[in-house]
Amino acid sequence: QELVDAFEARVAADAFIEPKDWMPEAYRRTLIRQISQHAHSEIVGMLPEGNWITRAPSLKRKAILLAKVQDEGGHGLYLYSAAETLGSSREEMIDALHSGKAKYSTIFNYPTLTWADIGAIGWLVDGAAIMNQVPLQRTSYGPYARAMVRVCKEESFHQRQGYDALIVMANGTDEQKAMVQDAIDRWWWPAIMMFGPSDDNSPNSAQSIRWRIKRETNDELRQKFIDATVPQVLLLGMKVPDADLKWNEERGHYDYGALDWEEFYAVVRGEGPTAKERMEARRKAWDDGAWVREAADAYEARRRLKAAA
Amino acid sequence: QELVDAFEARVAADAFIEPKDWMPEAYRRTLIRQISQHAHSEIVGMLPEGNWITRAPSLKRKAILLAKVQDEGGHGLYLYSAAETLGSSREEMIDALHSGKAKYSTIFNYPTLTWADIGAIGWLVDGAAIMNQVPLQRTSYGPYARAMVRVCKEESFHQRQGYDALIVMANGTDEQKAMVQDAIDRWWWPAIMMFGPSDDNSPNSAQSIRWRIKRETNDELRQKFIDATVPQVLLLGMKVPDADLKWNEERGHYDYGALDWEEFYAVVRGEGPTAKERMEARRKAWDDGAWVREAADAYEARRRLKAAA
Amino acid sequence: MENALFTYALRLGDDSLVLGQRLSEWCGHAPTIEVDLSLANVALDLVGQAQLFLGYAGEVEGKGRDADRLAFHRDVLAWTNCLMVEQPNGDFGRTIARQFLFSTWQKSLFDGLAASKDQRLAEIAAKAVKEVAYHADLSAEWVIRLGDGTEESRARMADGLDWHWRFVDELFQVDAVVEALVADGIAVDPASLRPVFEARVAAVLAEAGLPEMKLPRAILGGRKGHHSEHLGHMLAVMQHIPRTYPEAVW
Amino acid sequence: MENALFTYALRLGDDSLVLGQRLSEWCGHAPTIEVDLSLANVALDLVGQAQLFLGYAGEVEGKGRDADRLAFHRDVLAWTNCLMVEQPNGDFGRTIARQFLFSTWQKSLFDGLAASKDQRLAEIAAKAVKEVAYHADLSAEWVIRLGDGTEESRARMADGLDWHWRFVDELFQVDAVVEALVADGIAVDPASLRPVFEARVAAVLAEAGLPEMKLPRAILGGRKGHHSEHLGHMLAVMQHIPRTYPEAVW
Repeated sequence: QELVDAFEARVAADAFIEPKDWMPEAYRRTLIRQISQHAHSEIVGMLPEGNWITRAPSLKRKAILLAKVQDEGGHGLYLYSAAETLGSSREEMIDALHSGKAKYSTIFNYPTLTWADIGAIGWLVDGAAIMNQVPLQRTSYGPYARAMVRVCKEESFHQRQGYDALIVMANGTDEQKAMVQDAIDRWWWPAIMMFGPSDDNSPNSAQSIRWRIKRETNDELRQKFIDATVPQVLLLGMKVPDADLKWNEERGHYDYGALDWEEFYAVVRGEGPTAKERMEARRKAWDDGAWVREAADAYEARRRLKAAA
Repeated sequence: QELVDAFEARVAADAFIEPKDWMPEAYRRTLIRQISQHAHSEIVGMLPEGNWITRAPSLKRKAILLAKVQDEGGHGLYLYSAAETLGSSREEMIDALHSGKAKYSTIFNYPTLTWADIGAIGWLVDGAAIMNQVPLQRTSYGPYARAMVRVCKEESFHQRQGYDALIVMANGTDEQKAMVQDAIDRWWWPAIMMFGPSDDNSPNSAQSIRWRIKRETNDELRQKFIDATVPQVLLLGMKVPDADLKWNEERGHYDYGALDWEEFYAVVRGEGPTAKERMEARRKAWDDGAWVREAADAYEARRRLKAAA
Repeated sequence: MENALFTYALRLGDDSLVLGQRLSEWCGHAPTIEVDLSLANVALDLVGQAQLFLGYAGEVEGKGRDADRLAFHRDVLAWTNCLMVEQPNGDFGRTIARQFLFSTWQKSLFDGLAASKDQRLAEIAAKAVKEVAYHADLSAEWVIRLGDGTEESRARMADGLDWHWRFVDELFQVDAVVEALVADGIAVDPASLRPVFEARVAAVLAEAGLPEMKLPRAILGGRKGHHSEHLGHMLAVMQHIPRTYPEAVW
Repeated sequence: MENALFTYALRLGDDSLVLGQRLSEWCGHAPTIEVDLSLANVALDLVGQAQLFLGYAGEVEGKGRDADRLAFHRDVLAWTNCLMVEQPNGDFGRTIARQFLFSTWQKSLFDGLAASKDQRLAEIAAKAVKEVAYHADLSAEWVIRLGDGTEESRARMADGLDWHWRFVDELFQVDAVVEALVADGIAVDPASLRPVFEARVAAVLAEAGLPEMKLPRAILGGRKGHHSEHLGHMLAVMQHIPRTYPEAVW
C-alpha cells in the first residue's frame, strides 16, 4: 500500500513514471493496451494511405506521401518500443493484433477512394489524433510521453500537408472540388468518432485521467476538434455533412448532431467496410515475411556464435 | 514387317490412321511430341494475349479478345484429347511442359507491349500457324487431322480479326500508326521463324513428310507465308523490317534476308525474353489449382461410390 | 424519371462489366483448362450484357455517351456497381462464392426484368437470362463440389462465402431510384427476389454440406459510388488505353 | 547532341522512377516494420532522383515537358528504363536481388557521373551517390543475410538472383546515345564500370555463400522502349489519375 500511495502521489504531482519504477499492475496493463493499440493503429494506418502511393497524382505528392507513411511506420516502432519497456514483446503484441484480440483505431477500417481522401486523412484523421495526443505528451508514463512528443510534432506536419493538398484541390477543377466534398462527407463522422464513446459511456476514463494516462475526456477533445476544424472546412469552401451543426454563442462552441454509435460499435467489433482487407493484408505480410525473419534470426545467431568463438 | 508395310501403304495412299490401328512406335512418339507441343503452344499462347484482355481499348475489342483466347484454350483441349488417343495422359503432357521437357512455340516467349501486338499476333502468328496447319488437315493421323479442321477454321477467323484491328489502327492517330509499325518490327522475324529451322537443318522433316505428319517443308511454308503477308503489310501502309526483302520476278517469290538462327535456338532453349514469365505463370496456375482438382476428384469419387451403392 | 432509368440501366451495366472484368483476370491462370474456358465464357457473357445495358443507359441519358464512353471515361465515384462484383478474385473459392451469390441473384432479377414495362430492359434481360441461368448453375455445382470435396476445399469455399456475405444485403437495397422505377413497373422489386434467392442459396449450401448463411452487418455504398479500395485499381488497368489515347478509335 | 543528352537524362530518371514505384508497392506489406521503412526510404530517394533527372531531361528537350509530364504522360514504348527495374517485386528475395544488382551498378555509375562535364548531371549524381551507396550496402547486407540464413532463404535468394541475371548485361549496354556522350565526357563509359560491379557482386556472393554468377544470354530492349509485359501494368496504375484529369493541378 505504501508503494501504491507513493505511485499515486508521484502521478498526482505530474512526475514521470519510468520503466524501472514500481507501478500498479492495472496501470501497466492499461498502458500496454493503450500504447500497443496506438502502435497497431500506426501500422494498420499505413494501408489506406499506402493504397495511394502508387497512384499519387504528381511526383511531389508521391514523395510526400511516401515520407508520411514512413513516418507512421516510425511512430509504430517507437510505440512498440515504449510498450516493450512495460514487459510486452513485439511478437505478443502483433499476435494479439492478428488474432483480433487487440484493437486499432476504427478509422482505418474505412477505404480511401480518391486522392482527396489522402488529404482528408492527413487533415482530419491526423488532426483528431493530434487532439488526442497533445495531452499525452504530459502523460504519466515517461517513455510514452517522450514518444508522443516526437509523434505529435510529425503529425502536425502531416496535418498541414493534408490540408494543403485539399486547398490545392478545392481551388482546382469541378471534379477535384467534388472529390474534396465527397471525402469530407465520408471522413467527417468517422473522424469525430475517433475520440471514442461519449463520456457517459466511457467507463475507463475516470481512472485513466486520475493516472494521467488520459488528461481530457472524450467529449472535451471531440468538442475541441470540431471547434477547430469547422472553420477549416468552410475555408475550403466545403460543407460539413451535419445538418445540426451550428455555432452556439452561449457555450462558445459548435453544437453538433448525434453520432451514430451503432456504426461506431460495429466498426469496433471488426465490421467496418475494409476491416477484413486490413487484417488480411497485415496477416499476409506477416506470414509471407516469416522466412525473412527466420533467416535474419538464423544469420544473427550464427554471427554471434562466430564472434564468441 | 507386314504390319509396317501395310501401315506405310495406307499412309502413302492418304488414308487416315485411327487410334485402334497398329502404328510404328516412332510414328506414335513423333505424333505425341508434335501434337502435345501444339497443345502446349495453344495454352501458353493464352498468356501473351490474356495480358491484354483487362486493358482492351473498347468493349467490343475486349469481347473479341476474350472469345479468341477462349478458342485457343479450346484448341488446346482438342489437341490434348487427340494426343490422349495415342496413349499419353494429359497430366503426363502437362508435367513435361512444366519440367521444361516439352516445348511450345517459341513465338510465345515474346512479350505483348501494346494493343497493336494483339492485332499482330492474330494476323502474323495465327497466320503463320494456319500456313503450318492447313496441310495438317490431311495429316495421316485421323484425330489430329480432324482437330486441325476445326482449329484452322477458327484460326482463319482470328487472323482476319487481327488484321482488321490493325487496319483500324493504321487509319488512326499517329500514335496508333507508330504502334502498328513497332508491332510489325518486333513480330515479323519471330513469326517467320515459327516455321522452324531451314530445311538443311531440319533432320526429322523427311521422315515426317513420308509419314504425312508433315506435308510441306519448313522453307516452303515460310516462303508461302512471306509471299502472302508482305502485300498485307504494304496495304497497311507499313514497312517490312527486312532490308533484303524484294520481289524476285524470276522465282515468282519474295527474296528475304537471313534469319537470326542464334536467336531462334536461344529461344528454343528457353532463353526468350518472357520464357521465365510464361513457365512461372503456367506452373503457378497449376500449383495454385491443385486443391481444386483434388476436390473435384474427391467429389466425383464419392458421387460414383454413392451411385454404385 | 429518365434519370432514374439511366441510373438503373447504368447499375445493371456496371455490375456486369465489373464482374466480367474481374473474371477475365483469370484467363490463362485457372486450375484446369476446362475451368479457364468456363470462366472466360461467363466473362464474355457479362461483357456482352454490359455493352447492351450501358449502351441503353447512354441513350436514355441523351448526352452522347455510348457504352465505351461510360465504361472507360468514368472515375470511381461515378460507378454504380454493387460491392460484391468488384471484390478481388482471391482464390478459386472466393471467385466461385462471388459468382454463385451474384448469378443466383441476377438470375431472379432478370427473370423479373424480362417482364419490365420498359421494353428495352425487358429485351436485354430476356436475352441474358439464359446465360445467367448457366452461370448460376455452373457456380452452384462448384460450390457443391468444393464444399463436398476435400477438407481444404471445404475450408476455402467457406472462406470465400465468408468474404462475400456482407455484400449480399446490398443486392436487395432499395433507394429512391429503385422505388420510383418499381412503382412504374420498370424495375423489379428487390424484396420480391429475396425469398427465391435465400431458398436457392440454402438448398445449395445444404447439398454442399456447408453451414447455413447468417448475414453479418451489411456493407453498402456501391450504388452511390462509395466503393471498396479494389475498384479504383481495376479501373486504372481497364481504362488505361482509352484514357491515354482519348482521340483514338480502335 | 542535345537529343542524346535528353535521352540519357531520361534513362537515368526512368530507372529511378520505375524502381521507386516498384518499391513503393511494398509499403505496408514488408516482412518487418524495419524493412518496410527501409524500402520506403529507398523508394523515396529514387523518386527524388527521378524528379531531378526527369526535370533536367525536360529542360534539355525544351518542349515544355516537366518531370510530371514525362512521368505521367508517356506510354510504354517511350520509356527508357532498363528491364531490371520494372521486374515485379516477387518475394523479398527477388526484391533484394534486384536492388543489390541495380544499386551496385548505380553506385559506380553515379561515382563516375559526378565527374561528368555536364554540370547538372554531375550535381545530381554527386547528391544522389550517398543515397545510392546506402541502398547498395543495405541490399548487400540482405543478400548475405538471406544467402547465409536458412535453407529456404538461401533458395529464395538464389531464385531472386536467377530471375535478374539476364538483365545485368543491359546495364552495361552501349548504343549511339551513350557512345556520343562518352566521347564528350558527359556519360560514363559503361565498360569502365563493369570490373567494379563484378568484383563487388562476386565478393558479396562469396560472403553469402551463394554460387558465382554466370550470366545467361542478355535480354535487351528497355533503352529503346521494348520492355517486358510488366511495365505497361505499372504505368496503368501510376498514370491513372493524371491521365483521368489531364487539366488538374495537385
